[in-house]
Amino acid sequence: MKYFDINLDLSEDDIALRDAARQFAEQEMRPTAKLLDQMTAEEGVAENSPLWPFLKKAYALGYHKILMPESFGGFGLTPLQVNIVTEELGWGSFGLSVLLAVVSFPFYLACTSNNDELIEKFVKPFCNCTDGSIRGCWAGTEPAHGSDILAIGEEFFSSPQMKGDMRARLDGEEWVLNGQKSAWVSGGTISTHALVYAQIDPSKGFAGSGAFIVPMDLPGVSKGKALEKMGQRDLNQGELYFDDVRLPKSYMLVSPDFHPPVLEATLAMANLCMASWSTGLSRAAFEEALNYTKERVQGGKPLIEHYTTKQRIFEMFARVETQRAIARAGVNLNFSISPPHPEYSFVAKTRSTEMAFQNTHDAIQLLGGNGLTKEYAVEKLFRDARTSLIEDGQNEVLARHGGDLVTKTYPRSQIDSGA
Amino acid sequence: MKYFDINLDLSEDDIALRDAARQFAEQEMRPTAKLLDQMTAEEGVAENSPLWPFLKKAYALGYHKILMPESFGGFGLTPLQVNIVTEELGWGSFGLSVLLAVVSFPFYLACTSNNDELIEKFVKPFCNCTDGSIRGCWAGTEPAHGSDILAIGEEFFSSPQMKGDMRARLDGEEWVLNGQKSAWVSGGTISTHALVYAQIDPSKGFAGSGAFIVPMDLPGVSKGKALEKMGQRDLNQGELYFDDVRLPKSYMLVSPDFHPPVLEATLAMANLCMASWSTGLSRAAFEEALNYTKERVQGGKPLIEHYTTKQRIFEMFARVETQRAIARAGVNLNFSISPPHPEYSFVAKTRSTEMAFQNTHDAIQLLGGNGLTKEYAVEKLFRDARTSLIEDGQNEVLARHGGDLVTKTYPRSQIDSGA
Amino acid sequence: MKYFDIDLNLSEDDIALRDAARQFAEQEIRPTAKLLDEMTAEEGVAENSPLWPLLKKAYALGYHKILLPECYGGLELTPLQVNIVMEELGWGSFGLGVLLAVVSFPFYLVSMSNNDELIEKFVKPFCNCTDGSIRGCWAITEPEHGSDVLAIGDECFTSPQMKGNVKAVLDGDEWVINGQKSAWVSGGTISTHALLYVQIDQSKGFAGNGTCIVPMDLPGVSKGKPLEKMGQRDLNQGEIYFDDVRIPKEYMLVDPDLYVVMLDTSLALANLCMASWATGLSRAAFEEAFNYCKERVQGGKPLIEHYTTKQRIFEMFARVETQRAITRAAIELNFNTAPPHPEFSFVAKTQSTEMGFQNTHDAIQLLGGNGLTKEYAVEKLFRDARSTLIEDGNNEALARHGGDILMKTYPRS
Amino acid sequence: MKYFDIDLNLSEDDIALRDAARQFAEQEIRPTAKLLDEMTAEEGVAENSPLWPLLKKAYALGYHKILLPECYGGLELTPLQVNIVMEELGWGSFGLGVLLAVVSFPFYLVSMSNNDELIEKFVKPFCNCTDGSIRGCWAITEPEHGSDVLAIGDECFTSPQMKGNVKAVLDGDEWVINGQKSAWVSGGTISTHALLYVQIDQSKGFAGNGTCIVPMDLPGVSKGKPLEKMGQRDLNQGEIYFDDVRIPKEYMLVDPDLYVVMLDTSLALANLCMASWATGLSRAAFEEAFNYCKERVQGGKPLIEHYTTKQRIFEMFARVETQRAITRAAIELNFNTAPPHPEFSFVAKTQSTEMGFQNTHDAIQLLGGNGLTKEYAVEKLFRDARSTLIEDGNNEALARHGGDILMKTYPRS
Repeated sequence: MKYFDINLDLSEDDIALRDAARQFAEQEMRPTAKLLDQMTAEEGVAENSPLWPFLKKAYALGYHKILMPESFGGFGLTPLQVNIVTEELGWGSFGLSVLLAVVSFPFYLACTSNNDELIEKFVKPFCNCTDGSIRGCWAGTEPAHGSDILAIGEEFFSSPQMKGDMRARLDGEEWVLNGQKSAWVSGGTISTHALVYAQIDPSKGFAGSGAFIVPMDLPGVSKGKALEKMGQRDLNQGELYFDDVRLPKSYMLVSPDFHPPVLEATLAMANLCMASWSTGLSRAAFEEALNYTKERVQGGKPLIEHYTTKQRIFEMFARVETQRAIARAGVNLNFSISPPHPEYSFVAKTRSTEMAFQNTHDAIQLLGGNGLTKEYAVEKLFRDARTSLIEDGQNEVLARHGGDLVTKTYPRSQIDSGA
Repeated sequence: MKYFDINLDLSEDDIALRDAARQFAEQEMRPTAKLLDQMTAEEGVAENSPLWPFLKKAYALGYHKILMPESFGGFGLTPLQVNIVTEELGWGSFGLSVLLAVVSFPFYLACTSNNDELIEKFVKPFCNCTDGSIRGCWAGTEPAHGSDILAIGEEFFSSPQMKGDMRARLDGEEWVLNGQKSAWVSGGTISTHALVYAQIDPSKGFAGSGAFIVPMDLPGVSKGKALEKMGQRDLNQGELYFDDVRLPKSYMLVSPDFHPPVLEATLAMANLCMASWSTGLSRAAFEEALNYTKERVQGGKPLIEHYTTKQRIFEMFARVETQRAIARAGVNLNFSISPPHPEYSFVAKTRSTEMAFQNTHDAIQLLGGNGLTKEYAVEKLFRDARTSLIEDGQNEVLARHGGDLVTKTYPRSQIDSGA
Repeated sequence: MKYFDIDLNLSEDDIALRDAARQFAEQEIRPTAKLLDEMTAEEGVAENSPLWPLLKKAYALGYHKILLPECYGGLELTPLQVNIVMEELGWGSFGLGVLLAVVSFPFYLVSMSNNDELIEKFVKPFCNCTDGSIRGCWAITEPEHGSDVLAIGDECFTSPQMKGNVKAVLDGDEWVINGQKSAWVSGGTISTHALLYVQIDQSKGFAGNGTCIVPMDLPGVSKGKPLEKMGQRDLNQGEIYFDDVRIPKEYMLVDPDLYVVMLDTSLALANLCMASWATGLSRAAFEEAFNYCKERVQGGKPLIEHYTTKQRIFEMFARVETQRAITRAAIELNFNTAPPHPEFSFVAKTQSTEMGFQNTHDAIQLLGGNGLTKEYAVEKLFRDARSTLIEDGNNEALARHGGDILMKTYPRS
Repeated sequence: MKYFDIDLNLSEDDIALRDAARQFAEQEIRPTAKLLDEMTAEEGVAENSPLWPLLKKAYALGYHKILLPECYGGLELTPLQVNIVMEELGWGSFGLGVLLAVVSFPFYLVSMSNNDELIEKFVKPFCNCTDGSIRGCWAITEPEHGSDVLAIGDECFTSPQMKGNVKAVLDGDEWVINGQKSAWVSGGTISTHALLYVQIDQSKGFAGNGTCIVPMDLPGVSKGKPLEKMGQRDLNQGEIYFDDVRIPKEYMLVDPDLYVVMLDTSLALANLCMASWATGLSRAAFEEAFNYCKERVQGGKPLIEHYTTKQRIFEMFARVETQRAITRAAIELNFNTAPPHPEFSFVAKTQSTEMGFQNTHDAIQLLGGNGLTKEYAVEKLFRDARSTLIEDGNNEALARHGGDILMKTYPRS
């Protein structure tokens, strides 16, 4: 369903991009997501899964390279356009949207390496890929640590007591990787390349980590099973194992010296995508509720004509608009400055996911029993939204980290922003 | 307004006590509380304040000794009766209810001393007092510490770094007290006797404290001004200062060895009073809203006949009933066993005060603009309820302390209870 | 996991009943519920489903007849005991808790009829059943009406414009029944008997309804497919169709004159069961979170040692205790009065289910990503709890109906 | 306290306006508001009240004519600038922020009338006023109707049963006005001119209303006492009575034909001011909590170093940013379109006031007992914020009205 954009200055390009994304979301994402949701996790990545034709179409249209710079073959969207397009994708499916973003993560970080060899070898082929055959994953999370590895502001982050599940050591001209990533690696079991974080200098705890690009066909790499979970079942996730995997020295994209700031910048970027996808998901729930209450008759008149319903429908609408406003404000800021101000991304992510969850909750309540059945879309939206409160940094962890930043920087000086 | 009691087994005594308390609350507490609310704090304790005749009536009826054991001249109520009566008082005024409880605190603790001299000297005269001339106060809080002094479960509680604002040292056969209590001492500036907590052994932090009964006419005692605050303005509070105040050795009611458990028991008892008063306050808000919505016409019919109003009125009713259920369950447990299980008191206090606050919030919303004016009761109820979320242990602090207890004791064995 | 009961006066019988129910819940209900949750709805009622052995064990122990009077072979527990046992069953599985109650609904209503013939024919065999072969269902919800059928206080309830989806017409000594019940009939597709709500006199709207018992093997009865849904997947639900189904006149247990009061009574009773199960479900979520936080290490120490965690664990504990307190208070009232005061049942149901849902929500948050996987119990608890906010009268509808009662009766004498 | 603006494109003008408004808010508005808060309502408008010097300074700086067009002497800020300045004023005091807006309401409406004579007579003198001596008020609310008068989407709004409390009848070239406005008229008892809403054609209910400007020195006008209330005590409010008050025909600025669209427009405009002030109020609460937590030591270290505090501080910060984002988005829309899309203004107002209230609530909780005393600012902020949930359309009524618009227009093209 279309929506009225509160921004009166949208360009024709903006509108064209939005409409194309909406069409893709409606015609390709939604049907695929529904099928995947009802399969087992293994079936969802089997040879005959609808995931593969979907990815092919997505890559052909370039939706895998939204975040990539134009100079290397990426889309080159404005910050506003990133928000607009990702919202539409999130409307189609939150899980598939995440997948279309994480496939680019190793390549996105490789761009920043300024290493021509890596760009030629990895980045350009990815940007030129039109069949979905090159797929990255984001191998951050570890089984023993949960959100610990994102807890940049906390003392223990740089404590030598924090032993990573994944280690890297330099052996001559090669890095040797050993260890394991948890079942929460998005895109993990179907990836051809991984962005792997590994501990290099354990005396610095997680602050002694670095990031690597790892082709998944190297000897010693193996993958676990696809994870079974409640929501975002269309997003492949699963464990990765590394047993004496050897990489050229140049495959280290981020050294320990830069790890905390780059991790923070990555999180700031990813959180804004979460905020935009959540806006889309939330709007989907709103639309389902609006349409249902217009048709469903109760007490002799359509539900929507009851005062309580009007009030509730408005609350849902209000959340969608508020989500979009804060997501855009965050995107416009943090996609324009470097380094970003992460606390604004956390504002957008935590607000938007909470409101989206509330909207799916309300949508079920308005649909009543029907909202609980597999015949209507809202129960999937609810499960997907529940997941987003934990995804990409649990909201409480982000709030604590954000509080730490606010404590240290508030009020930031305007001049910092580079305006 | 009367209410239907969900308990079908109330005795005639229970009912008589309830009806008497309701009459007192309606005819004496409410009018006095309204007057005091609109005076300055100083005026409220001046010679011609309506507080004094009110206290005289309350003492004559025995409402100052609800918590006192029958053997020393107290009321000897059953746990259920304590709940019933305190709820009615809370309905009359939360602030005055607190006052009628704290006046007994030094004497309540003196009962447990098993020291006949103290009982003859302090307890019996208090129980026999019918004119309000003997008034205790609860001198726990300190300016530099806030809820720290209640944080029994936290490590810092027994850390030598915690320096009390109030110290006691033994000098021969006398205790010498020096220091200050904060402006939050309930009944402080009008008290004749104080229950004072003072640090004796600083090497144990607050765990090295003890409790004393202090006649306020001793040399070296002085009082601050009555505190100006937003809610519960009818509850006198203010600072106390102690400058080389000397007490007989026997006036120490609780030694450091027993301080943490006795403090916890006191808190467990006081929290259950809070839960019961909150039930009454919440019911008062519910009644105001119910009566208003029955009379106020909107859109051509009484507010109550709108579906949204019915729904909201029911939510308010539901909270009152739930508050009473959990408050009673807590009272029935912890007024029957010794030592009490404090976490159940914290359950009752935190739930009940949160729901009461929500009810006053909803009451204002239902009354609309009128709810904000001094002509209707709800704005005072709202201010009073807001206070209760912090009073007698901030709810977050109680939750953390309760979580600590749950962590260590859950599930408690049934045999512990003495059943 | 055991819990400390705040009631110091539990009898030995109470404790024995609780411990037995807990054991059954832990050893039988939980494993079965987990299996059923992961099957399709069809598989869950197929011949080789683990549902059947579970029902056999439950019936053998008498858990199908908790609500029935002792004189006809029922358990006839005290109100407190009903609460205690139901809470344990809900701890095991909310969905199976519901199923074990609805199987008795037609027989429960017959037991109140004072008709010896019907009691011999229906109630006693059900009470004596030890193999799960006699199963009732609660056939009230209709495809076009949702919570309308429960909206006793609303104007529409008595409006002649309200056309029921199932109608009964008297033809001599028999009622002839036609129409359809919605997919939300609990126990519907596996039932042998239905407690069926039908419209008799449309001029009174839904106030012109009646309630009858219908053996499901009568000609003209057919059943839909089991419903696929998000939560309580272990609770069979599905449509029932009636095509010129004929029942003897005396099978109409409640006529329009008594219909409204009986509906309120049923709702008051069922809501108290909901509140009890929700307490158990909520306690299960609390226990999962509690145990996880004791084991899981974060930032170098167990989660439970972080202050925020303690605070959250306490909030969850507080909700369980509050749910139990209000549920027991209401059950002591409404299982001892006739007719009951429905608003108190609505208080218990709405408060308890909201708090139960919040506890499952918090449990997931405390478990983090693990809370979302199928390896841990909490994601099922969350889906189950979400259903309770709508089940047996959605909470907003109950609140409106409750508000209507308050407008008319508060304060009751 | 300054804040970082998430908008990277602020112009130098924007920044200069903001800094000037902040300075005025800090040095003039806050101290005056604190004094007024502690006086009785009567004292607050007595001759020696600090209100009068404040108004004089505010008028001298032009803060009374923010909304007025430049061609008549107004400030005519850009939509973004209106938001920026209003937020700073709301930071200073919500109540005085409201007062400085309502004083312009009658003149604002006249400025849209294209009637040169009225503009000369009313608008220009107001814009040129530098001593606070010309003051409008917004006389819409009625004693018997509450939010009925705003309930445009409800059936009752157009029902002939709705009898206005103030009526106007045409008598030759004059309107004759009789009746009473409620105690909620902002600026009422100190006004020199009223923007008055009157019922002209009762057969259309409130849709038969009109809006006129009434000089308050006309025969037959009288005023009630200033209202005593919990919050926003620095905002004068009170009843106005009309007894055969006669105004020239052309003083009726809006007739029934245009009434509904103008009412929606006014509401859309006023709601955006509310949202902006609420952002400022919310930021004030955040700052108070932030500064307190940096200084207050608990358990041996500053509060702010506890994880729970950081989390809470972040939540408060997040609300302020979110309030500002949605408010600006809506103001950019509705100050640039005619007629406006009211539902977007309602979004901004309801979300912003709810979050503002929550922030003051959290601020008290973080300050603990101190948050309840008159020595700290937060208890006033809390009382002020509570009023905003009802002010200018209570939030539930706005939501219902908004839902009605959505039902009819979503998605707008």
